[in-house]
Amino acid sequence: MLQSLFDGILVGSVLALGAIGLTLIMHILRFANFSHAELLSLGAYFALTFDAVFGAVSNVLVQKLPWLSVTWSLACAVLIAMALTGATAAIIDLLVFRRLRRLAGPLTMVFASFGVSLIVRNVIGLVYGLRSTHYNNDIVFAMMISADPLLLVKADQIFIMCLALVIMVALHLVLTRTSIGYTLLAVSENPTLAQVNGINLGATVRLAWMLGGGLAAIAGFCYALNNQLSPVMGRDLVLSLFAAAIVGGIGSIYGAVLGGLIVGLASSLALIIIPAGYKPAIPFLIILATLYVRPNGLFGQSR
Amino acid sequence: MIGLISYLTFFFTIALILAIAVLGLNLQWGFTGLFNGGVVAFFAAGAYGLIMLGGPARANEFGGFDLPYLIALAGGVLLSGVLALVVGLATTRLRHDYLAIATFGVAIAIESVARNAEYLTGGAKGLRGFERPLEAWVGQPQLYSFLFLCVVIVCLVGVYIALEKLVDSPFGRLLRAVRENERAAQSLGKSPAHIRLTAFVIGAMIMGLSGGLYATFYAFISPQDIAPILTFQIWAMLIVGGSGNNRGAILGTLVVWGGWVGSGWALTAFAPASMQLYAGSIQYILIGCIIVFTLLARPRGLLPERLTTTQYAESSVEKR
Amino acid sequence: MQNSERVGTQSTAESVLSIRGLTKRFDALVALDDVSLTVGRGSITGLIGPNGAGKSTLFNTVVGDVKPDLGSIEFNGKPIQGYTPDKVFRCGLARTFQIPQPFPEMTVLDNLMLSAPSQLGEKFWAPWFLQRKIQRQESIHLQQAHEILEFTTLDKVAHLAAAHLSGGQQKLLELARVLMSKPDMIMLDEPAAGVNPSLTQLLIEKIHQLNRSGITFLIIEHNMDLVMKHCDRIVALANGRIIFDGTAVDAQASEELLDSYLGQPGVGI
Amino acid sequence: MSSVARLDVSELTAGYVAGMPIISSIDVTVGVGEIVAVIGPNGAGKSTLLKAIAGLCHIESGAIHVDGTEVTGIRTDKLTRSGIAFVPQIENIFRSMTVEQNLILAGRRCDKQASSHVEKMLSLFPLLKKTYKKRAGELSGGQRQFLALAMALVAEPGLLLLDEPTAGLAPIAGQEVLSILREIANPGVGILLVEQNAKAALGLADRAYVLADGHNQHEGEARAMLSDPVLGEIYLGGRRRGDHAAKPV
Repeated sequence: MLQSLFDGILVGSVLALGAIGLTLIMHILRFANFSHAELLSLGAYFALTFDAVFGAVSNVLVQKLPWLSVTWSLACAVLIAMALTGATAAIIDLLVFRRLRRLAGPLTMVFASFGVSLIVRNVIGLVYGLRSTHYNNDIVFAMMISADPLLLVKADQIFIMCLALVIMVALHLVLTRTSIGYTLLAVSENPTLAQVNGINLGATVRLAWMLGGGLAAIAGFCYALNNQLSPVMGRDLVLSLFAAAIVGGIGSIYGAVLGGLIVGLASSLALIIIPAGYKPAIPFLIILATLYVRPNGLFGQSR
Repeated sequence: MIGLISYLTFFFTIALILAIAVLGLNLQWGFTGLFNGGVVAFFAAGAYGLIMLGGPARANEFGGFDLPYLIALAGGVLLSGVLALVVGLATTRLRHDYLAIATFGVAIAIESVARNAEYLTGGAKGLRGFERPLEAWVGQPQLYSFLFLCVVIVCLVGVYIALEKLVDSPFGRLLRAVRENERAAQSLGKSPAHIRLTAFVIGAMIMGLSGGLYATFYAFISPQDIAPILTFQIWAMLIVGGSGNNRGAILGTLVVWGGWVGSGWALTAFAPASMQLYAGSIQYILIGCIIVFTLLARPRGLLPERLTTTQYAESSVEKR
Repeated sequence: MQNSERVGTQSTAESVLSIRGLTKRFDALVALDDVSLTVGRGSITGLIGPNGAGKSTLFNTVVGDVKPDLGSIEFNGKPIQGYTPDKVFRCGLARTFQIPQPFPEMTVLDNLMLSAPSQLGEKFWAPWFLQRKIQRQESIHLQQAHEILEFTTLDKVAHLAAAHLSGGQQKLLELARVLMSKPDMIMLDEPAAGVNPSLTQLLIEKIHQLNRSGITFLIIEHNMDLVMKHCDRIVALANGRIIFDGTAVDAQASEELLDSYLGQPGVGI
Repeated sequence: MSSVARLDVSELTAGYVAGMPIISSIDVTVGVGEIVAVIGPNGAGKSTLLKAIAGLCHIESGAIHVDGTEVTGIRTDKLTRSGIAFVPQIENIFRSMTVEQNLILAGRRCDKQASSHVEKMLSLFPLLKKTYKKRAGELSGGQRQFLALAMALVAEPGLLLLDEPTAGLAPIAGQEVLSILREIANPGVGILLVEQNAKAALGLADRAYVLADGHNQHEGEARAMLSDPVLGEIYLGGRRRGDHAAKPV
């Protein structure tokens, strides 16, 4: 039970990071982006690549951070991966979604996002191989925090939670203290009024993609660090991300955070009663339940 | 020559079975504007339903009632319909992108049931041992394959005619109205939620029929056959062919399936051995590109929907 | 002023729509504040009032698009509050939209054919069992549709996609569509907005013709000439309340009504 | 950024859907520091006129010039950054953000440090000081209008486009809103004011235009118009009884 709670919060904080970008885009651009989860994979693999690059460049960087299996080079690589994933998201928008916004309705964009997700996922498979891999092949032992109830915790997992927390606090500060944050909040609340207040809508949409992509990269990295890297990790996560966004209420950044935690916890706790094989179906049940009970989610507004 | 004929038989059998599913999706998306992101779930319900009802008994497991083929097939179709009803009741009243997400989720849920509920679906190893109808009576396998293709063609033509009749009728007009402007339709006394649900269930049952035929053809169904890629393929077929046009849907199926099979063959024949492992990835990328490029370059497909007035009145009146 | 002789018989005439104590709040905003209103059978009633007075909300509430907080609505003596818009329509109360809502990728003729009430062919199983009956019904509807298209001068564009009509024609199409069901009462939401003067004239003629054939009209309209000349009775809303109910002549003399538009003098100087 | 601007609208035809213009061939001029009221019955196209100037409408023909530079169809955010502030009638504040955040966001338009401008706004609208940290969604109707005005003014515009600033306000709150406009206009800010309360608007403005059916109906000095019987006719149609007492009734 305690272990499930811990795992749930861990997965939940990763989902929260991923769902923030999803909910932003879904709210501002009014379409369900099925390819968002692929940005998580992309970010994780970008980190892998640049880890190797930095590791080759400098010996100092190969050293591990204290207690963790994460090396300095990997830590730097994550930063690069964030930037690259954000840029990729913006480029995909430029090439596909922006054109379709002019041509057709939101459902066409949903469909295009299906296509984009296929392309991204399989390009990753093509480039990096289909087999799953790890950032670090060393075996990391978990520490037993408590025997009864059993609680096994890895240092990396604590790191992931702290990282997620730090990022969310940072995001909160950006949103509430900086004009960039105000711009995002403003556009997601009322695009017309935002324009009236001198905000460039196109630039803000790009910003939202970059932010969503960057957060997705971190989420992907955290997920891969805790589990493994695999080209299909996006496919495995997409429904959970949607569940987090819907539970929180589309458009609410704080809702996405809470939604992520709820979905993570629910998925983890549900496994106490349901066989593990049914895990992929749990987010679906959460979505259905939310839509029945509270179609606008916890913090969402009806639209 | 014989090899070529039997290969073509195989190709067309699968293509035309898929065409039936594409027609079902066309009813949902092309005519009613319902985004079904989980086509494969209803396909799977038809396939599993058929084999569970018509297959041989399995020890300590549910299913295997050994029912007559047609009853089993109808049962599979019905199962798809029931699944669609359950999903539809929950989602057809919701915003459209929620429907897309929920149906996408259904497909994943069904796949995980197929993989895990061994007493029901045989788990990962699937359901086998199904005896194809009249196979023993026909005897010769090649002849049987050919006859089966004929049956598939009959089914496809039947579904096509039935759907044409349906979409040309006042019912079809109603579907288009709901697709075009739900609020206006409601203000004119129509009940959009009910209409959407009806179209969703009928479309799903057609997908179920497709799944049933597919399972008959292979006499086997396993989770491998209902991978999410099938949903993407079926969507690509509809978009390429032209949604809202049944002939376009069939044309799109042949084009995309031809491209899929052709690319698979070309990759096996020409790609270096080291790349063979990635043939699947390349094909998936192709499907993704087809979807995206069609939407960007020719969003109405090869055979776009035509603007026609429903002609259902007695001919004497039209001459006026 | 051909309807002026009917003015005065208003109060004694049987009412077709009767609204009592209708109240609707959106957050802090009171859109409808205890609105009571009866519409006499066979009348043309104009509903006027400044922007945001609650006129469209009244329409939306009556047809069930918006749920009222309080109040009752009776149509033809039958309570219809809580009905969905389709059910209200089937009771014989039709409405049009301020911004035309055509089925854009369907022909004008199909826009009308769709709107015919209780169609046998709208059941998915029917084409297989009732083909002859459906055909007969469609023939009747088709004839009716052609008549209405002619009546509304849309016959020349019958086979055009509705999306390709001009704004004014789309307004006419709104009216034409609801006529297919032979409603007892039609609520028109700004039928003349965005319509050129000659088409407006036509629209008015058609409304009078239909009115003579027994259809009751409740019309939201900003074109005051139109309202004053052609409505038997005028009801004015302001801030969600009825501030005036009477004839056009009285309306033009009403200082209160004028003030609701012009505001109080001297504010802010 | 210029702090004074002159607006010339000529022959403007615009609407929301192509081919369905709401206003046609409208001419409007606002001089430097002038308050110009646009009044007229509902559906006359007053709000559409403002939205068209602000770049939020589909413009079919005509031209809009600010200080002689053409700005017809310019992107809204560019226009508002160039010293033209538009205050929409409803939804003119960001409800989910605090008053402070609203003001800072609006102040971003000017290149200079926004904070000094925000200070200025707080002295102009002392009401906002008390609610500075509150979420804008919790403000009363009048407070919201003040915030919306402050958001428009914080970037020191040369021209202010106001869409019915008193709509939905209690009379006293409406009076307060209108009375502050004169103060705003004094340093040379032009104001184009669409107002439902025609009498109040005419009492405040220098000049006024009357719109009806999407056309210019009348133009003139505001105070003269107050006593013009034509006004009543435009609003209520026909001829008003009282204005023509000589006529046998």
